Amino acid sequence: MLRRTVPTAALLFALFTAPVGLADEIVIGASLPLSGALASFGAFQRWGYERAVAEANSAGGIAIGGKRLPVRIVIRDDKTDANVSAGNVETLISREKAVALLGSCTPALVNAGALVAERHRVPMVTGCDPRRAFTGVRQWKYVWDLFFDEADLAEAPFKAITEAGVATNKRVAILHDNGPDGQVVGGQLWPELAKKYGWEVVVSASFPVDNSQFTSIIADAKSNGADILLVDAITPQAVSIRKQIATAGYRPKVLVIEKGAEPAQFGTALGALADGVLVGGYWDPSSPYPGAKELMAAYERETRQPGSQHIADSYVAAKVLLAAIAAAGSLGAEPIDSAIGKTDATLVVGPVRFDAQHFARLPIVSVQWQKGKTVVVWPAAAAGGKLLFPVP
Amino acid sequence: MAATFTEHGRATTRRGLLLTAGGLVVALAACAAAPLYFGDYETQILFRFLVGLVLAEAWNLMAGYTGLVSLGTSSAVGLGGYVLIGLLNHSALPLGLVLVVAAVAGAVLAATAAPGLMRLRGLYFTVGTLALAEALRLVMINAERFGGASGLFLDREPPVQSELLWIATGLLAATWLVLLLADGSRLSVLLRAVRDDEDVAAQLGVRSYRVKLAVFAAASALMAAAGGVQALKLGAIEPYGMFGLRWSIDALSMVIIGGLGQRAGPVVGAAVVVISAELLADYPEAHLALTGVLLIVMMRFAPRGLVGLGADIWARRRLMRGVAS
Amino acid sequence: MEAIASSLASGFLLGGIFALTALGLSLVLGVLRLVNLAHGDLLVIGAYAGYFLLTVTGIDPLLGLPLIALALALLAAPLYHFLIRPLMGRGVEAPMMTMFGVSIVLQNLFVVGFSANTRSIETGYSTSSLTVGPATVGWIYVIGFAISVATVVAAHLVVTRTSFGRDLRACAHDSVAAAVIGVNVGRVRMLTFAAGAACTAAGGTLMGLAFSFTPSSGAGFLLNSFAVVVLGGLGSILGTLVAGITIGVLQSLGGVLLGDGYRDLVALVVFLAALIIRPQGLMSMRR
Amino acid sequence: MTGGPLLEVRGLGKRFGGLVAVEDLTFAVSEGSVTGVIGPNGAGKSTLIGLLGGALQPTGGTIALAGQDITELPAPERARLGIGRTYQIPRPFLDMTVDENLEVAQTASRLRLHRVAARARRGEILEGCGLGESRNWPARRLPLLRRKRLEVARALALEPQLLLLDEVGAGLVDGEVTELVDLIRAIALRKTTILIVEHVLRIVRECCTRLVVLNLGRKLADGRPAEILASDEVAAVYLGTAHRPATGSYPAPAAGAAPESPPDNPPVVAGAALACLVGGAGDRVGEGLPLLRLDRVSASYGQVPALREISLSVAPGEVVAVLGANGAGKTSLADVISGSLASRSGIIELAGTRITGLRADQIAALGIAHCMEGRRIFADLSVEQNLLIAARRAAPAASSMRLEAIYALFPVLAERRAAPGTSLSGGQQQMLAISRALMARPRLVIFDEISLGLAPIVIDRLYEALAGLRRAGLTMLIVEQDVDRALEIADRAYVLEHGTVALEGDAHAIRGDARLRHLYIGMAD
Repeated sequence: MLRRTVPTAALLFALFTAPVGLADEIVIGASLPLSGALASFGAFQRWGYERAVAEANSAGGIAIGGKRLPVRIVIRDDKTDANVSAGNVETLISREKAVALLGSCTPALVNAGALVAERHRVPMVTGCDPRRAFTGVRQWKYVWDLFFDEADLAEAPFKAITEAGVATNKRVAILHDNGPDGQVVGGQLWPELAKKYGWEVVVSASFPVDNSQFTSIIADAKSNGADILLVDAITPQAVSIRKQIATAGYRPKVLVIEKGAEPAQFGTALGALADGVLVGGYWDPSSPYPGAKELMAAYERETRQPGSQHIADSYVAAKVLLAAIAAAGSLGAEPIDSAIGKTDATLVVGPVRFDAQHFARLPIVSVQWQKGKTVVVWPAAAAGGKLLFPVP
Repeated sequence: MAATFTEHGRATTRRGLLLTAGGLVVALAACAAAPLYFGDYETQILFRFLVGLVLAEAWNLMAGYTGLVSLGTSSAVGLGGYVLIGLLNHSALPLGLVLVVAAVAGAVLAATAAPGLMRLRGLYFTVGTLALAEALRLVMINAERFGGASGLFLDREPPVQSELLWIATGLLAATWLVLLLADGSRLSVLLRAVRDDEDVAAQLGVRSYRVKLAVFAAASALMAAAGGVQALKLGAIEPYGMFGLRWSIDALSMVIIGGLGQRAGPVVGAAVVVISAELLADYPEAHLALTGVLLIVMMRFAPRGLVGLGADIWARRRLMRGVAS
Repeated sequence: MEAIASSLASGFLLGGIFALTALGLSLVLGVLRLVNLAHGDLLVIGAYAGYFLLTVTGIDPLLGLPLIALALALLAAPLYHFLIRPLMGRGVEAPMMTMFGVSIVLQNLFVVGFSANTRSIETGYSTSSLTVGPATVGWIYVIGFAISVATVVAAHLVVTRTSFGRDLRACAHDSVAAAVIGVNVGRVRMLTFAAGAACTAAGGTLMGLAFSFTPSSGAGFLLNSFAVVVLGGLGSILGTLVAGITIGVLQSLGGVLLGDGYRDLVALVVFLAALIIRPQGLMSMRR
Repeated sequence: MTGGPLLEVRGLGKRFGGLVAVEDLTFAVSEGSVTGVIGPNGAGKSTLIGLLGGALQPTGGTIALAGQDITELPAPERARLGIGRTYQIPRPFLDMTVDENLEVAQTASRLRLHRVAARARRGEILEGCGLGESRNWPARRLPLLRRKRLEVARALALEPQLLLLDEVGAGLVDGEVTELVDLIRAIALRKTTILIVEHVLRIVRECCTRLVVLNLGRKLADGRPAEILASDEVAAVYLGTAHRPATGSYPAPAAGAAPESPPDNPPVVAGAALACLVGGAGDRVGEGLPLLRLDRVSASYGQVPALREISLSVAPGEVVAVLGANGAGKTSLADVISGSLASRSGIIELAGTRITGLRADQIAALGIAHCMEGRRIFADLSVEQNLLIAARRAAPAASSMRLEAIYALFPVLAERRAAPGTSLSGGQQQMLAISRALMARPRLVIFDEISLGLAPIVIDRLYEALAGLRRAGLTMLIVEQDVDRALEIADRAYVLEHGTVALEGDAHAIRGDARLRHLYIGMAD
């Protein structure tokens, strides 16, 4: 038995140990949710990462030790499972010999992979992990994150509504999922902000991320006469919630749906029902930063699908990483890591600079769905239209 | 390993049993020594294989030996993971003891659920375990005390790769010890009697509830310990991953692909599942579909699993040779 | 008060829709002894079918419901013939794992074919509300409830009153004896599987109208359907209806009392309790 | 020989829903005795075994073993106290060897034997039960008779104080019964108290020191076997009067004893009334051409051959009996003809049309009806639905005509037409199974073991019906354990042995053939 097993096992191992990154290319790796609940995010990120790499390669690659090397990105699917995400990052490091990594999406998946990268001392740049969810894990040494700060996101609708000077009864209902960021925004920040802005919280409820029915909370909010409804949920739930608000005959004057209302599919799925919904965003093709319009245009041209802000942070994360490798001029982890830390550039999402906690904060704008399109309505400086009030 | 067992999973002779035990010790030693001759990558794959194998062996202990087909592996895995991280963060207990506590927690979970679940037979039991696992996941998602949907982080650095591998090897050793007991001791006839016909067994004085409970508890303990080892490696856990249906499906598909009730089934199945998942992950566009197709084809053409298929081919070849000579 | 009434009414009506979504699973479980782990994905197919029927041809999904059901039945028949039939009589695990494989393949096909985007079927009635007394419920719930109850009752009548139903019950109880007295067991099983898929697809369209869906929504649908089937008693049709409504109401009660986060949990706990107290299901005495 | 009471049953009752299976039953079994429990089908005998063994929980009354109240004890605990039971239909652990089957009982039992001693003891028991050679066989390979012995051996491995034997004699031929009687006596000699539930009166008469008669769940009589069996009252409810004591298996009914309440008073149904149930009127045309012909047909279950090159024919209107000991291949033959078991080689023809390889339902559609062993009534269908389902492709008028004929043949089915099929008693279920086969208006009916496990009076009733069908011209293939019953009605007979035809010929000739008896007795291992 053993006589047969050992050679077979050896052969199997040899099979998938074969090609390792020789020094004639730069290998970077990424584990992304290409299937499962978050597959739509993964698709955007993949495009962003690959575009940045393609740009680097078409520019002739990156010079390392005086020799220009092409960049190869290896992407593995984590099936929206943190265990797989961690396993993928391990493989990328140990088998592909990836010199640096790009992150997955949502705190659970990003953090699982990031912890592996940190342990193996391989630099990683990621987006898609809000400030508190990222910095709360540990003091990072090799992992860098560029995304929004929950505090900014939470306050944006308050500011937008206040500055627009619209009249509401200042009664607010809060519905949020209990994911890490939902918990922070809906569970902590919104109640605090409501107090600060003098609004009265009449309903505050949380639900599991993959919950599908919200009739009780919505009925509660309706019967409490809340004019303002603040929701934090991912897209499938956001769509369900919007429909259930309508079927309950509830008509809040202000409707904010963070996270879920952002991608174009929200509008596609809901049609006219999306109109009036406010959502915070860290990027919009109309942002006054270099290449914003072109990036979105390129996405829509190549995929024939509506885009999302996730193409921007992933594109920028890859850009930052590639620039750092170039700046380091080396494939060593330490030089790349310190070069990432020195990043100071204005890219397609705005100025990117990492703080001591390895976080680069992206500014937030408030956008509103109007006639099937998103329009920036706050801050005034960036606004492309007026706040639609009340929600039709 | 398979050679010394009859098809019914029982060592035929004491000598056979000793040989088997010897073979298993050699295999364990080989695993423990792996970091010496394998690189990081192979060691990682071996670790995944070991954790998967422990789950598969434990699942096989339930389904193959006592007929308890469970879709609730994830409940024990998740519990073990949470207990391990919680204890490491909030107590000064040494790691070894923490793993034991995690295993005990798994057994306690089984013992708590048993009065209800064990009343169910066949399909009902399967569906009941699935419901239990989902209920536990939902509780953990909502339980802010245990980190809610965000989960828990390990405060300290996890052990290095080679240490993790040794821990997993130790766990596999414990698993095989349990299985040797189930195979070789007088207990084994009781197990098989309960699997064959529970009512008749009861009429012969077999306290089938206790027998099933013992198996359920032992399997859950092993699964919980495996969950603990997995959590130790991750350093960060959250309910969707730790209590995910994937664990249940993995354990089940490993055993089915390898061969249900076949002694070598879990080993072969775990190897095939872990290696194919790893190979296919390089083709993110196709790997899921391929996994599905592989499963369908396996079910269709190798109903007794790969081990059964191999045995059939082997038997046919011997027959052919016999005819020829 | 108003909130509670609305919530319970919605739960009641939704429960009726749950019964339809679970009907196919129940039939297939009862007659083929098959745990259809791809059931949730068949529901998602139904939702996609409704979505594309509306967006591509403009046909209202409710009017197109018979068409969707028929299409799914035609899709399911070869699925049974090539994948399940060869495995009949080999225990529950092999067909169960096969359907799990089918589930994986289907999810992958959804992502490749339709992208991972969240979808929802958008019609006027899917978002308008109806107020009766203190309760406000969505029109779609009312319509869905009516369709579901009608379908479930029709299925019940077919099974109890027609000769096909007789054949079906005979096959479910003893397929060998049924074959010997002249029942074409293979045909009955295929028709049952196809009819189950048809009901499932119709249920899926209703879910798509009432909620949103993605390629991976199947798992959640499956668990919900399981709860209904087990509570109602494996293979019992009217039991499915009673169990669906029970679960719908209990979920709403859970939502009202503990918050919507505990909705599914309440249902699962009740389902576990029911499973343990009455493993045969609520309605097992008579069909 | 007998001591104080080992088992005391007081006021024992068991209801299943509304159905009373056992009611207010009181009796005692003294230590070392062999007590027989007899009674017609549905009297509650098997329920009593279940209640004593702990498989069923009583709804009233108490059970005490050696003075200890065991009413609430679950089955395993009772087994450990020394109550061993067998199952009417053997339930060995199929995937284990015979030896291991016994090991289960030993391992769980209260006596902790050393490995070596335990092994020796198992050998002893197996030898005593005539299973010495098959010790290391997988139980799956055992034919029915040996499985029955394994039931007894396994219960003995518990070293029971009280042994409950449930219909161990059912389906055995004479020689086998003799061996069984010897075995029971040998066990009794070892001071094991025995309770036997039995239909085969020879066993009861030759083994028991005491008899308890049950009827409709109640105790009807209790006393010494000779007295009980001579009692008119017992004879009336139990034995009926119609059947002759042909083999000595049944005692002569007391002269002039008329049944007080005959279960189903058999009306005489004219052959003409049954004509609508008999298909294949045209089959007579080609005289000389067989309706059914098997040419060197072989079949197997997995690797185990069941039939080897069997050739057989049945002419239109003929009644053919298929006889043979247990495990000779009778049921396999029936299954192969109806298509529920695939043949491996050979040709099967129905009226010249080849039906080999057709599906069971296709064969049924061609006119072969198969009344399967074990009745196989559909639990979810009512009596009438059970009947109608078999009348396939028949016009409504035709089906209702057939229903009427069936109801005339078995009036009790008409009374219970709306009841669920499995709520009937065993005898009524068998009537339903026979009727269901007829509803298809078949050209040929295969009756497989319709007398198994039924009271003699019910068997009489069934065979009367068969005689009526014979007069109406129905072609029948009767697979039967009970040689006399079958030969009484058959024109010709085949006797199977080890899956081949050992003997064939005219029923009369077969009956007188010395080889028949030899075959049977020779078969008994």
